[in-house]
Amino acid sequence: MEVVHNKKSQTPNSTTKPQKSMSPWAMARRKFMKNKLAMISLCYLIVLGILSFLAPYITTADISRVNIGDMSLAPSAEHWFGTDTSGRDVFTRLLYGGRVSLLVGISCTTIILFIGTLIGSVAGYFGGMVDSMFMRFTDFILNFPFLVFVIVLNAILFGIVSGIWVLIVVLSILGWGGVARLVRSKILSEKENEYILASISIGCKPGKIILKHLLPNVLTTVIVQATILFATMIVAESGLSYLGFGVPQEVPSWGNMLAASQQPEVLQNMPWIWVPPALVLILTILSINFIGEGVKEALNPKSYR
Amino acid sequence: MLKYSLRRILGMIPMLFLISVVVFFLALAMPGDSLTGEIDPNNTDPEYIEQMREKLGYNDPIYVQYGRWISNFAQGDFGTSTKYKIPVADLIAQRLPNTLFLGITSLIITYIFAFVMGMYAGRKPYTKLDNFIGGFNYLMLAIPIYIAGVFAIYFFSFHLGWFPFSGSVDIATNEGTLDWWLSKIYHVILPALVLGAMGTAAYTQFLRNDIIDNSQKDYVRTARAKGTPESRIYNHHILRNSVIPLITFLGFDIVTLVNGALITETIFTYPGLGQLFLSSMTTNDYPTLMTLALMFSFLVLIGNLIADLLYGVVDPRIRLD
Amino acid sequence: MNHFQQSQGKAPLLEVKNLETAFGIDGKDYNAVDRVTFHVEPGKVIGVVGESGCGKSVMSLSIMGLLPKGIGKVNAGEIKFKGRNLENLNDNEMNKIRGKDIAMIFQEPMTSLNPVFTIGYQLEEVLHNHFKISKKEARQKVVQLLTAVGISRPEKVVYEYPHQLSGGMRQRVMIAMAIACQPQLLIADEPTTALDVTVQAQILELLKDIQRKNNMSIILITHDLGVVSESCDEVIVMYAGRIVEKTDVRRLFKEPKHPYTELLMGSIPRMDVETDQLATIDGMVPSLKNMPHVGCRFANRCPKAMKECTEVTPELKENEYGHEVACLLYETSRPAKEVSH
Amino acid sequence: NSGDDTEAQTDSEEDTTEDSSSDEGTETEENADGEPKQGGTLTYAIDSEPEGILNVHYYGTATDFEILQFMVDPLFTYDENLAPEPHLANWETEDNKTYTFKFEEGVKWHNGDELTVNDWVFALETLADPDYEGPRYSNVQTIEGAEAYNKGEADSISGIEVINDYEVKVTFDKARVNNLINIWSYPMNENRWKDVPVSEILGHEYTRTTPIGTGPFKMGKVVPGETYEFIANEDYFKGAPNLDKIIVKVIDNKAVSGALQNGEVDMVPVHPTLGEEVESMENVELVTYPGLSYYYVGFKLGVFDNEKKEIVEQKEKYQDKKLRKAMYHAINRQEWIDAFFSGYGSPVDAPVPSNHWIAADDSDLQQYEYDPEKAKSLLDEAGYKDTNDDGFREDPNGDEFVVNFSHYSSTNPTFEARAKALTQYWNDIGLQTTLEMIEGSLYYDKIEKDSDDIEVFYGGWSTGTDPDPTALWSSDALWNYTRWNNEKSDELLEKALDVEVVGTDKEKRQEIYTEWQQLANEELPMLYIAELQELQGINKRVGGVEYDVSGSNLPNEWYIKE
Amino acid sequence: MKTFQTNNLLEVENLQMHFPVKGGFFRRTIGAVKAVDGVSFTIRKGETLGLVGESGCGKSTTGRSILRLLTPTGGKVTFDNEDITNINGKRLRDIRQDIQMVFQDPYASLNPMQMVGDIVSEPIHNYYKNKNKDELKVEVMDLLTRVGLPEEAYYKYAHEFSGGQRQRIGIARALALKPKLIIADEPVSALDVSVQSQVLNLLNELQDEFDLTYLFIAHDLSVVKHMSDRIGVMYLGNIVEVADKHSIYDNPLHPYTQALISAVPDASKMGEKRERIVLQGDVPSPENPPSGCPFHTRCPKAMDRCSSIKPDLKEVKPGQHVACILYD
Ligand SMILES: Nc1ncnc2c1ncn2[C@@H]1O[C@H](COP(=O)(O)OP(=O)(O)OP(=O)(O)O)[C@@H](O)[C@H]1O
Ligand SMILES: Nc1ncnc2c1ncn2[C@@H]1O[C@H](COP(=O)(O)OP(=O)(O)OP(=O)(O)O)[C@@H](O)[C@H]1O
Ligand SMILES: [Mg+2]
Ligand SMILES: [Mg+2]
Repeated sequence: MEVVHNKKSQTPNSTTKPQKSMSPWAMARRKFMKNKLAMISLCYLIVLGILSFLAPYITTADISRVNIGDMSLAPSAEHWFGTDTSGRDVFTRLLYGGRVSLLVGISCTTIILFIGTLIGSVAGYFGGMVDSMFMRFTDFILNFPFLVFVIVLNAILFGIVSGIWVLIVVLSILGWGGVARLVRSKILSEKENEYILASISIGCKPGKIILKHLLPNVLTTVIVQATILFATMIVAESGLSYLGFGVPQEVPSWGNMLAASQQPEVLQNMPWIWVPPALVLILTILSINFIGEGVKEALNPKSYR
Repeated sequence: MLKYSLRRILGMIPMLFLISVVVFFLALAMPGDSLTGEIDPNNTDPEYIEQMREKLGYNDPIYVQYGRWISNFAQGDFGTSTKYKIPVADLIAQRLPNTLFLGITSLIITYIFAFVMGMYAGRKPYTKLDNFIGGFNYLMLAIPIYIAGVFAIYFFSFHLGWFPFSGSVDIATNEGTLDWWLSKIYHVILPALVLGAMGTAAYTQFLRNDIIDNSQKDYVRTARAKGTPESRIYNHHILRNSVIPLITFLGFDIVTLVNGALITETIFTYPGLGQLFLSSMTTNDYPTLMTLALMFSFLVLIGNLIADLLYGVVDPRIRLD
Repeated sequence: MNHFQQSQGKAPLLEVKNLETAFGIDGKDYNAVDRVTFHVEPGKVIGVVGESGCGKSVMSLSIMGLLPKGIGKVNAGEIKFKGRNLENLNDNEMNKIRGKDIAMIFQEPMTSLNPVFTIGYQLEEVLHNHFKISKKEARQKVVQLLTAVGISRPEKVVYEYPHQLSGGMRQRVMIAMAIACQPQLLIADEPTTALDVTVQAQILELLKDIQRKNNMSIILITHDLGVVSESCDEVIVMYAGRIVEKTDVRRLFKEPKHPYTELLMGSIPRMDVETDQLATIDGMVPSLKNMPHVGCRFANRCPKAMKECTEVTPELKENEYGHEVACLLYETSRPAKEVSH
Repeated sequence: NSGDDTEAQTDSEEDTTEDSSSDEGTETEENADGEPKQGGTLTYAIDSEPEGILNVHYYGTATDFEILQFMVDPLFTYDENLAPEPHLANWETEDNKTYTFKFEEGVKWHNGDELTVNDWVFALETLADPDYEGPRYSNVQTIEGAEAYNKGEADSISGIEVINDYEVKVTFDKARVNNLINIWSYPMNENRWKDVPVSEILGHEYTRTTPIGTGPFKMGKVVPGETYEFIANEDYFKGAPNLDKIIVKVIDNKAVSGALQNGEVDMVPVHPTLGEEVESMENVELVTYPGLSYYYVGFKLGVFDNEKKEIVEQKEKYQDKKLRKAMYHAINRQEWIDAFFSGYGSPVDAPVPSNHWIAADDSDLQQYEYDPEKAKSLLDEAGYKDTNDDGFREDPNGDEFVVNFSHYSSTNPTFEARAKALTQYWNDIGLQTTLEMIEGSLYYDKIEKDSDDIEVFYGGWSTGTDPDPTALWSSDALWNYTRWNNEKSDELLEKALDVEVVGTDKEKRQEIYTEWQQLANEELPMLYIAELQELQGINKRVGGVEYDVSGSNLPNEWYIKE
Repeated sequence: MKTFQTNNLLEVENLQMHFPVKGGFFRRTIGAVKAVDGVSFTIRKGETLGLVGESGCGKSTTGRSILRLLTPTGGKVTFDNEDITNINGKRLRDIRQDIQMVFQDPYASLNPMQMVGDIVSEPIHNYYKNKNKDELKVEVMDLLTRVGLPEEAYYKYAHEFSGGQRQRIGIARALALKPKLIIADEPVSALDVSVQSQVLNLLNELQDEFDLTYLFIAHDLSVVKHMSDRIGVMYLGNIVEVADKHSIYDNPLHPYTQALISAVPDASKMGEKRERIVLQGDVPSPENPPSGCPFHTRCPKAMDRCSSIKPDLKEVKPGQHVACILYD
């Protein structure tokens, strides 16, 4: 056997280095893992995510191909969830739809969190003029009725930005206001904590204070907000697609699948076409909500403060 | 209070101005104009369309168009709908009552249900019924409004035949009579329920959690130490505190209703502003579109104002000056 | 001030015997108050001292029947008020006693008042709870009460909300509320902790005044030994849910017996004496879940601990002066050692 | 225009076609069912939202006309061959330039006024008025003196000469074969409108809520955008209606079949995709009748200059006729129609619906039957070969060749699939094809402006009762979307309208049009895909309803069976 | 015993900190919270100056203004013979190496997301970027041991410690840069009595060991007296009396100091009839302070003049400065 030399083991204290103690994140994680409902939801989402993003490898069918001979077939061994009115396999489309819906949800959430956190934390930390300017702007954004302007912007950007990115961009442009406000107010109250004063007094620069001290503590709120946003954005995507103002029709998203099944005949006699997307959508939102609750509880500061 | 409201209202003017600019330029940036797609080889000809463009001023410089629009707007002239060919103001006057009726009904439904369920669940948490209410609410929160709407139509209108599936009133009734009102209510219930479902669920859970939170507050202990009966503690001391945030939501509800109306009215063919907005969107009816967009923004501003003012009214700790 | 021995003949107002109050944590019960026995005579002020978390509040809440529902409950012992066992009363009957015969003031004047009701309203409520009384009468009475607790413009204050008052005023309002029905027993749970010294002095004076006027008994909970020394007749020293020492206030300060009491006194800087080094108690009060089951609960922090201390649970024993201590050092079987200071 | 097929152009035809009655039909109906029952209320649904312009002189959408049809009467209607026949008036002409109209006597407006020629003259003058805001000036423009009147140079239209209350002479600027069909045929109650300035007509309550006509039903209550109530006009000149009332209700197209099944509506236009379902309902009869529209796939062959009114540039990509023919042969039109229109339609080979009287006979046209092999060989011939073995053909120069196909989008779920299906046909013969769904108004904007995004596009046209295709096909027409620049075509179209050539002879005109169709069929500036049937779901309790290519019979003949 | 040096480490002259109050129709500044309104004192090297006063009288604000966590609106702060009132940027950061702070709330003054080791090493890291990691770690562990924490504490998070231990972490952090002056803002008021004594003892030991100078802020007179050499008494943004601790305790001159001393409950005086001066009413709001002497509204010895003349801090006895016209 070969002796593996660990260079680090030569450092003075590390020989007696005790097990690292649990960080608040680790504690939250453990608490979260005990939450059955949240864990089940998480598993569901993970499975869904994996299936969706691996869809091209799982199924080989050309998802957009219209099969005139196979229209509206009931579920069978060949087509697990049947086919839709265009003869496309519902199961395959469901997976691809998940890709789009989840992608829209994740992208929007990420962008919104980024913009919102950036603006909110800068405004909250520096206060004064910076704050008033940024917050006027945020108010301005917030004063647009969300759906209304999403629809308008979507129409404008259509063709300028391609595919589902239209919707992602539009939702993000109009969606960050709430996060910015939340982060700002959270920063304002967190700023009052003495550990911020302490970090100034030990010579931390503003950037470091925001990044290392304020943000990690605001992050709990942001994470909870992220789950809410994620659900909201998925609903927004599907709702807009349903109204015909969402992702382009040729892209299979859950919203488009539902919109495409809004024929009475389909609704009444071909449940296999619309039940799966509806159910998966509802379950997804339900899961996200449960995860959100779980995260909220796990991050509840009462547990360690 | 008065001063505060006045300041807030004055503060809204620059905001509205900015929004109007945005609305205007967005409308300008939208593809095509109201005459695009008006192709009718039998009845119109391209010259007529060009004439109309000229007449409607679509060929003027942009700032002239904006100036004309906004000054007319300020004077209450919102322009003429290019689709319905009547003043937008009249059009909105026709639809607004319906939207208001729908919105208010859904609010009433939301608040009544939320209060009844939330108060029960908050007072008796972790009981069977509370769990049931909670589960139901989670489901309601997860069902997108359009799925709920379509489902409601299929189940309650077509399957059970309990409610009408479209329209706002039965033509056979005479306006203003009791029958007419009943018919209006009968038509609004289903869309209002659908529109209010998510709010109901959210508020119920909010009220429940807030009641539980509040019941652990020191002042509740004080009230008990005074010998105050339990029911009075819940219905009076706690409720009064929990209701405050709930009432202030009323302002923000306006925003939710605007968003919700868009979808609900469309699904239920309920002729209101939401439906009008979407149809003006598809037909490039810009005067209507711009007026509605501005109006909705204005509503949001008003909603925020109401929320703030209500806060000041219902919460003695907030002083508005 | 009365001496302990002189009042012995009177029937006690409140008798607490072997009180055990437990909290359920993860499905198991842990005693936050363990076998606590004491009584309160009419017109007496009993001080309860001890570190944070030693069960002072839980004890008082047990007496009031205000333990958080579903989490805390009285597991054993009895609480007799004027010979009536409070444990057997239902909510309704308890409500008749609470606020009328036994009143309580809480530590946090900031949060103990309902923020959305006026001061007048909240004070009137206690009157309406216990007397048939018209609104007008109640209002008059409230104004009187506010005047009595030293609030300068009571007619105005009744229309104000808690947030408009300073901490000291709020605590006065709480006192007014507590004395509104002229209770026989007042439990004051750290009524001055949140207040400034000058205000604390005002409030303590006020309480003493009222106590003398109404011949009321007070259980005064505090962790400030100075307050105890100035205001109480008797003192109960608690540690980790148990009473470790109980005696007349003078005796305690002259001759503290339990090592815990001693250390506690030595750790507080004093105005009159210069000390370079303050006494310290190492370690912490064990948390509920880690309470030792047998032996003295202070043993692991006690500088005088002996081997037996972790094996034998000391009982509260009374000496000839009525000085009760729960410590093996003072068990009659062994000679009391010289206590160094 | 049923269902959600909101092609903007198909909105057009119905104003002149919807309300004709066939006397024969009525009689047979009555004979078969005996005496029609009197009384009852019929609920008629429309599945898209009306604009509420309840004035036949101003309305813009077919939906509004569906409401108007119950209360207005034209001077003449059309028979099942789309030939005009007298209704409120009959006419005489010798030279196709001057017409004398004789009005029915005793026809009453709903407000009791008697209909006279002045009402019609009033309508014509309104349309020609400089302040007129509607789209129908072109329907009077050809009258002599109308232009002068329109420019404000004259107080009256010189070509109109009122002879007496029931007789009027109209002179056109020149003789045309279609002067009659083109002229505005609805009267406007002068008595009622004379004090209303023309600029206020559109917003007037007479237009919005209290319109009147001479038709079988009078307008009752109106809930704008929602419900319209019609009450029987007992004084109707063709006989009092059988029904007491007709309620016109606006419903969402998703509710159509549910409402039919429930019996909540008695009559409603049905989208072809719903046809089968409605057909299977026990309480509903599905009535089909031929429509006047056709769908096509167009090629952008050039660029139009709207100022100069001419095609100024040629686009090369699809100039090769063989390429277009190959793409035509690649499409299985029957299969496609069956799949997306449930078979309620049939392939067409030329840009005229087969029920139109000018339609060329099948035998005169090439049939581009589904034949992928032929398509492939055509492509091979033309040099479109797969030179780099990627599975797709390159153009004759060996460069990559991609067919960019565009289709308009709407909420209708079948659009995407049907467009996609077309692209697949082309993919299958080795032409790589992409699909872009573009929002409706933007789509037509791009097509009209010859945007570079548009190469191959999907569309639909309706033909009117007048068969003249000039507005869509001549090389100086903005709406000639393919920018087909063919001298022969222009010449034929002109000839077909020339009185010198065709006179009043229908046959001659049809001959020219057949020739023109043959040309269009050979040149293929667009691939003609399908013509559709119109579908109407009618509850079986309703009787007396008949449909033909010109629309339904007069609603006064409709009745409720029990 | 402590060595006294004649030179002053810190001189505070007429320090003012006014927070603007916005209001009115256009949100203009319509007033000011005069949190600190002309405070002057000096601290000699190696000594402890105690600062007492009721809640809200401006103690913390004073402390924070010295460290320039707040920018004072007036006055002058001299540290080590350098005027630091208006320095900025790098110089300010450098000065902060020499002045450190221990905070009141042991729960809020430690970042819950950081490991204790990181909390304590952060100040060093900020100033000595290139310091060897292992050396740094050794140094921090030494510090932890010094303040009475086990070495394992390095890897733990604040939530795993009791209040007293956390306060030790806070002290270790303040010590990390080897400052000359430590401002301790009520370091023990959130602690239990038994723990309080541990921290007080620790602070005393450290002072000797590291040659520290303290500005010790507290509202508990007995604690201040225990810790300090001299005591400053604050009332409503003003210092009303500064003197040697014995003078303050045995012979307070300002009526407020007298009342304050007499209000402290004292076990030693048990049973004796004490002449307690019970003040009436509450501290006025600093937004709207009384004219003249800020204390005159509650002063048992107030005279008419008190409401118009604001007395200056004057040396009434050697080393005892009082701001009261009684001693004019
Ligand atoms: N609601 C509760 N749930 C669980 N444990 C509790 C609860 N309330 C109190 N405890 C525990 O009971 C013990 C006694 O608490 P109590 O509040 O009586 O202490 P205290 O002496 O009043 O302290 P303080 O001086 O801080 O008020 C503590 O260990 C505490 O953790
Ligand atoms: N950022 C601020 N803006 C406005 N007012 C402030 C601000 N900080 C402090 N104040 C006010 O200044 C006054 C003095 O506050 P400070 O915190 O210095 O008092 P303190 O003596 O430290 O009180 P405590 O003993 O409660 O800590 C208070 O009235 C406070 O409300
Ligand atoms: Mg307590
Ligand atoms: Mg402070």
